[in-house]
Amino acid sequence: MKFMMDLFSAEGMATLSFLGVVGLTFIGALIAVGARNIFHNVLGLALALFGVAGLFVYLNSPFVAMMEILIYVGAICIAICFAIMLSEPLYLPKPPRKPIKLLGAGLASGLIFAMLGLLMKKTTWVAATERSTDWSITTVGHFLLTKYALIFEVISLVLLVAMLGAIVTARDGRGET
Amino acid sequence: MVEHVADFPYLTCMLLAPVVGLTIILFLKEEWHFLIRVVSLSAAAIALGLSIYTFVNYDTALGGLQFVEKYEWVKSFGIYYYVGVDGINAPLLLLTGIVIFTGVLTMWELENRVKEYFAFMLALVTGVFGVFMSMDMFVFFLFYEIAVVPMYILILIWGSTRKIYAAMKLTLYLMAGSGLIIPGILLLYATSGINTFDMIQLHGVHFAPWVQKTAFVLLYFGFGVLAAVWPFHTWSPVGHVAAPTAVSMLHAGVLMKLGAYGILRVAMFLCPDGFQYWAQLMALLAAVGIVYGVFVGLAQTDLKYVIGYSSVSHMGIVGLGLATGTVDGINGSVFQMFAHGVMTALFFSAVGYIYDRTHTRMIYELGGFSKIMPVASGYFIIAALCGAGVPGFASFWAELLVFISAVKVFPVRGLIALASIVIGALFALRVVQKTFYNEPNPKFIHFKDVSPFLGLPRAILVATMVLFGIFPRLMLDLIKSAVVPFVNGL
Amino acid sequence: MSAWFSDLTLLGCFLCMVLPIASFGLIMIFTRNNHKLSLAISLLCSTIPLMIAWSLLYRYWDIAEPIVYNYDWILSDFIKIPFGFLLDPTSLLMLTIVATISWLVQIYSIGYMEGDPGFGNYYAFLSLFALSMLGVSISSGLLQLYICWELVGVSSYLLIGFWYEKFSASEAGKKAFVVTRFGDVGFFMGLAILTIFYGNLEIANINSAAVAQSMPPWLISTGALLIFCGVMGKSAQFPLHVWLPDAMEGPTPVSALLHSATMVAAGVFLIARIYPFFSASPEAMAVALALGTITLLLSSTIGMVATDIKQVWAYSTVSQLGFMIMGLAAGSYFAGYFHLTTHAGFKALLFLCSGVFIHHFGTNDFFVMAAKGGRKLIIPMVTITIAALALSGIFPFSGFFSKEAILGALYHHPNKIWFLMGLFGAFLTAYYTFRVIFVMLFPKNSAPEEKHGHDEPHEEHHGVPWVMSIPLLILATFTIILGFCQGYLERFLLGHTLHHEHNYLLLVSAVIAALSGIGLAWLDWGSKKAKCVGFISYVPALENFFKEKWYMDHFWRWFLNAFIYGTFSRLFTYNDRRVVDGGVDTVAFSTIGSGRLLSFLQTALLQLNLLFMVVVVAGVGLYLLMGR
Amino acid sequence: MINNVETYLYIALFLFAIGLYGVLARRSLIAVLISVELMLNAAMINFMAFNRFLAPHPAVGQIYALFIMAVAAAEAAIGLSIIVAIYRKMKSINVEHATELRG
Repeated sequence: MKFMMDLFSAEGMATLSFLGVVGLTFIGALIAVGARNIFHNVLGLALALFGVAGLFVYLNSPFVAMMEILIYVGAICIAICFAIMLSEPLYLPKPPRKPIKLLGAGLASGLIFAMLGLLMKKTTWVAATERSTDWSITTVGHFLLTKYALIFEVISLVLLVAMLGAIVTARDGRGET
Repeated sequence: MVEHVADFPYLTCMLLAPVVGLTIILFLKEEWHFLIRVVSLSAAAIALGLSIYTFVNYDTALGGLQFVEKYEWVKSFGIYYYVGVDGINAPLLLLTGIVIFTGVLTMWELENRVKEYFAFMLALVTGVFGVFMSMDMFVFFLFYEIAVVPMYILILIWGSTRKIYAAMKLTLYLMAGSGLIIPGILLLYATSGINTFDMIQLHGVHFAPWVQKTAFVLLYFGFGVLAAVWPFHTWSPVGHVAAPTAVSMLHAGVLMKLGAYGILRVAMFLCPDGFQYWAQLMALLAAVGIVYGVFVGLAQTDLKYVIGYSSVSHMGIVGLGLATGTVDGINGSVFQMFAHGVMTALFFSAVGYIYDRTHTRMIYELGGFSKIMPVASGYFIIAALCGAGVPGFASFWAELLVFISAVKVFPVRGLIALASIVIGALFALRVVQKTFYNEPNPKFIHFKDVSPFLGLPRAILVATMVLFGIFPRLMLDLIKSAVVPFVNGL
Repeated sequence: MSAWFSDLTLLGCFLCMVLPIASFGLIMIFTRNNHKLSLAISLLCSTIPLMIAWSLLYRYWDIAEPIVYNYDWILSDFIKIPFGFLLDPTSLLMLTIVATISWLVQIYSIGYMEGDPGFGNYYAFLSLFALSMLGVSISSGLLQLYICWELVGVSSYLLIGFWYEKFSASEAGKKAFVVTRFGDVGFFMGLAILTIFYGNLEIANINSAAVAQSMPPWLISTGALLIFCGVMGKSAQFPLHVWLPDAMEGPTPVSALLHSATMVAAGVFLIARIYPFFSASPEAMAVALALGTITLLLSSTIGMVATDIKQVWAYSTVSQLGFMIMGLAAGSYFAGYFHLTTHAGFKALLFLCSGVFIHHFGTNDFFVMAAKGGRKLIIPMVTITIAALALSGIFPFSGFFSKEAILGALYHHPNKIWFLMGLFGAFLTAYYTFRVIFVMLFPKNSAPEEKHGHDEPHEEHHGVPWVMSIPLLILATFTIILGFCQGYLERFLLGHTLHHEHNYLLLVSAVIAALSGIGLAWLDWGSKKAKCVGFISYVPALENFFKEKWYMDHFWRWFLNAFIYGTFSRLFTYNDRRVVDGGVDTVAFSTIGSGRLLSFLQTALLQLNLLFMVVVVAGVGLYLLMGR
Repeated sequence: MINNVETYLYIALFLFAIGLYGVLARRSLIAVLISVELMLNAAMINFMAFNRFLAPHPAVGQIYALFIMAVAAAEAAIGLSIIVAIYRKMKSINVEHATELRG
């Protein structure tokens, strides 16, 4: 009962909405993996990503959360949609699922889950003794241009190369068809 | 060892000449054949000029290493860019210069992928120059690998007769050789305790006997693969046959010397005790190689195979000279490296001309070529006479020195190897007779003789052979100035 | 360097070496196709050495001490090869012989080789030969001599195979080179052993060491025997004589110069050169004597049945070389060397005369020549007869004196069998020589109508050109007068005149042997009633044996095929292909094969592979975590 | 619960496991790519969680997350173009049909 009461306190609301966000993530993830229609998968992914963005808000990083929505939902999911449109038509009959494969996959991911969970449980998480409390986006930006400038540059380089690579790969064989 | 620092970076220039040529060629258009040839010829000419300069200006009275340049490269591992010339590598640098220059001239008529061809040739020769001049074991090995790789591509693209098999075989053999060399080098590096790859400094370290024995045998077989030591020789005739003319010239003329030079410069220089331990084996393998090469060559029908096996035999002479560990023997060996390089280059150059015209190298299909192209076949006959060990050519002196010292140190093996030079004569003259004498094959009667310009590379090679054949001291005094302290250090 | 030019003797020796090689180089590189210019260069470069040789001979006629010049050619560690000249009577005489005959042959060849497309090459090769042979004569050290000796082999190879389109010519050149090389390897081994155990290979030094007995006897014997191998090769001694008859495939002037007068005499000269050393080894002397005798008899018997005129002279050369070796080995340096000198004259003459006939009639068969009227060529016919008389050892020609000297030496040998053999050899020599002469002089079945039948082109052939006949006359003069110079030569070569006891038994037996040979030849071939079959054909088996050249060619061919090609070469090639290469290929292919064997794991089902990976990682991780 | 690092880690772990299942089980290459994105997000959550609760300076993890995002975008671009290329070549984007490398 105590629990029910707490739900309606400010803290409780926070917890409740946190649970909602987590639920959104899990449901989205399950749809992204489980649905047979590829388009539903993308929508599920978008849902899960929204959830993850919410989690980031809880982790004191609204900027990253926004980026998450912007990049993942806004860019990657759309790109996947285009890829779906450029590849196999959706109306084709899908081959039946193979239960043994699903079972194997489930077993493997379960094992990994167990292992990592165990690892997590056995680890004692120790916070750094001196922690800065400066979460601001200003600091992130400052760091990106000073201490982590190299990373920043590398990101841009990686993106450039990826873009070129994507163009080259996808362009291949255009002339023939 | 005394060092004399260069006042001008001659050796670096020699090393960079092909690199610069190569870079320029990369920026030229594929169709500009003539320009590409001219650029590579000038790169080769600069390298040749510098090698002649160092050869002539080396002061035998001073001795030691001259024209030295030494810069730190990787300090934590003790790797230096350390180049210098002494009496052992001066002739070999000269040889490389001559062979690359004549090689470019020989391939003047190439029409197929000219740009890539000359680029790879220059890359190859960079590696060779680097190996011959560097006094740092690591850099030595680095250049050694640089020399091996372009070979694969050159044979694969411009080759003939089972070229894929040959290129693969050659590369695998040489890689296997490298696989033995690396542990040898690292063993010496690790046990020296002075954290340096500088061979001159390492020479001062007295390695434990087991280290010397192990390292020597690793290095001997590793380099021996490239020097075509019996029984690791089978890649070489196959490779020679498959390779295009100038590559065969470089390959047999220079690349095989890398192996022998490695044995001398790294293995024997750093592991004198190991050498004493394995000398008997070295002499045995060398003697077997000498005899074996001529006998197998006797049964061949492809001109290039014949030359390939004669190379096996002649490299056996180099090995035998090294195995004696005497001043005379090593003098002879180094001289033989030079002489054999020039001689095989001449051989392949002459065969290449004929093959380019007739598209066959089968002895029984040729015949009477002295009538059809007297000059071109004259060059081959001269090479064959060199191969048979006729006086008046540089190879004669080398063989004389090696055989006399071999008979002294290893009487039985020396005498057997010596006896095989009869077969060597039979073998060379048999080819000459079947290919160049008798009635000409009517199929080939309309071919033109070699023009003076295309004959130029062969003329240079012949002139080199004769010059050092008549005045051996030009070369021998130089070699001796390095070999005497070398043997004292053994 | 100034010493080279201030000392005329040295300059002369130097020019003897430089001019011919310069001529060789110039002709080969520049003037090969210009016949006139090539000829001029070559003649210039052989005339000057000729003059030098004669003037040196004149200047040093009373030489007491040998003159030695030495310069360093190679200075390795314990191998030191000097380049130098040694002038003493032995070398001066040889120098003169070589220079003279090679000059005469060059003159003669102007006529003989006229119009040959390889005229320039021919003179270049002759120059190369002159260089190497002059080098052999005046070398100061054995290694230098060996080098020139090898060059002699090369030029001989090039000249024998001069008409390389002919299979037999190229084959003969190869055979000559390889067979002499076979001997030379022995020579080289001898030099190697001497270098190792003695060191200094200067000729004067070795000779004095042997005389002073400062060299161990085993070393002398080994060295001398191995050096004798080289002599066997070059001077065509049994069993390495097989190359010489084949070498007649070369142009006839070449046969005259190389394969009779000078090059083949190089072996004999070598023994004479190191005679004090050589004679210090009784074993070597015995072997040389035996082989010389075998060679003499073998080649004489073969000469009796040959029908090719050059073959007859070739075998006669072999037999005379055997004779010289016998003379030297019997202990008389002078006899052997004197015979070399006279033989050079009359044998060159024989060949050059035969060359005229061959040139004129276009055949080598002297029966055919006789039938076509060979005796009508007066000068060659007269000179060939003079030479034949000399070869048979008839007074007053030079051969008489030198044979006499050798027989005298053999006579003084304790074992008289050698003397008898020598006499028998002299008899055979006279027989086969005059077989040729009588057949040519008294043709039996000349058929003029046949002659007109198919030899029309030869009829309009010029007579004997003067460039060809002058050398014949000069050589004939030598042949006649040289015998009377014996005393001078003795004083020149030995420093004193030998005491001649007039041994009438010796004289008479020698003359009888020669005359009976000629007489038998007359009965068989010369007289009107002669049946024109050799007496030997009464024993068909023996005749066949001789005709097949004692089966020596067969033996060597069998040896080459069965051992060199058949056994070693085939075995090694098989080994290379199958065992060495096959082994490597097996390794390579088994690597590929094992890869193929395991490739079933490569299912290309990515997810399955990933599944395994994940399971294994997870399993290992779990195991590790559980353990803690 | 909200302010506990382990909560976030478990969430991330679950997301990761789901993603892995998808990679292993799905046949469509696009679906596999989607699953990979899930796994990447799981990793990102981890970084953010460590950043929030443990790391000495809270900017580092955010930068990491941004970096992962960029890499993911690059990966998606390349992956999708490869998928399109594969589809052109094989007329299918089924993983099980891509067996050209079978031994």
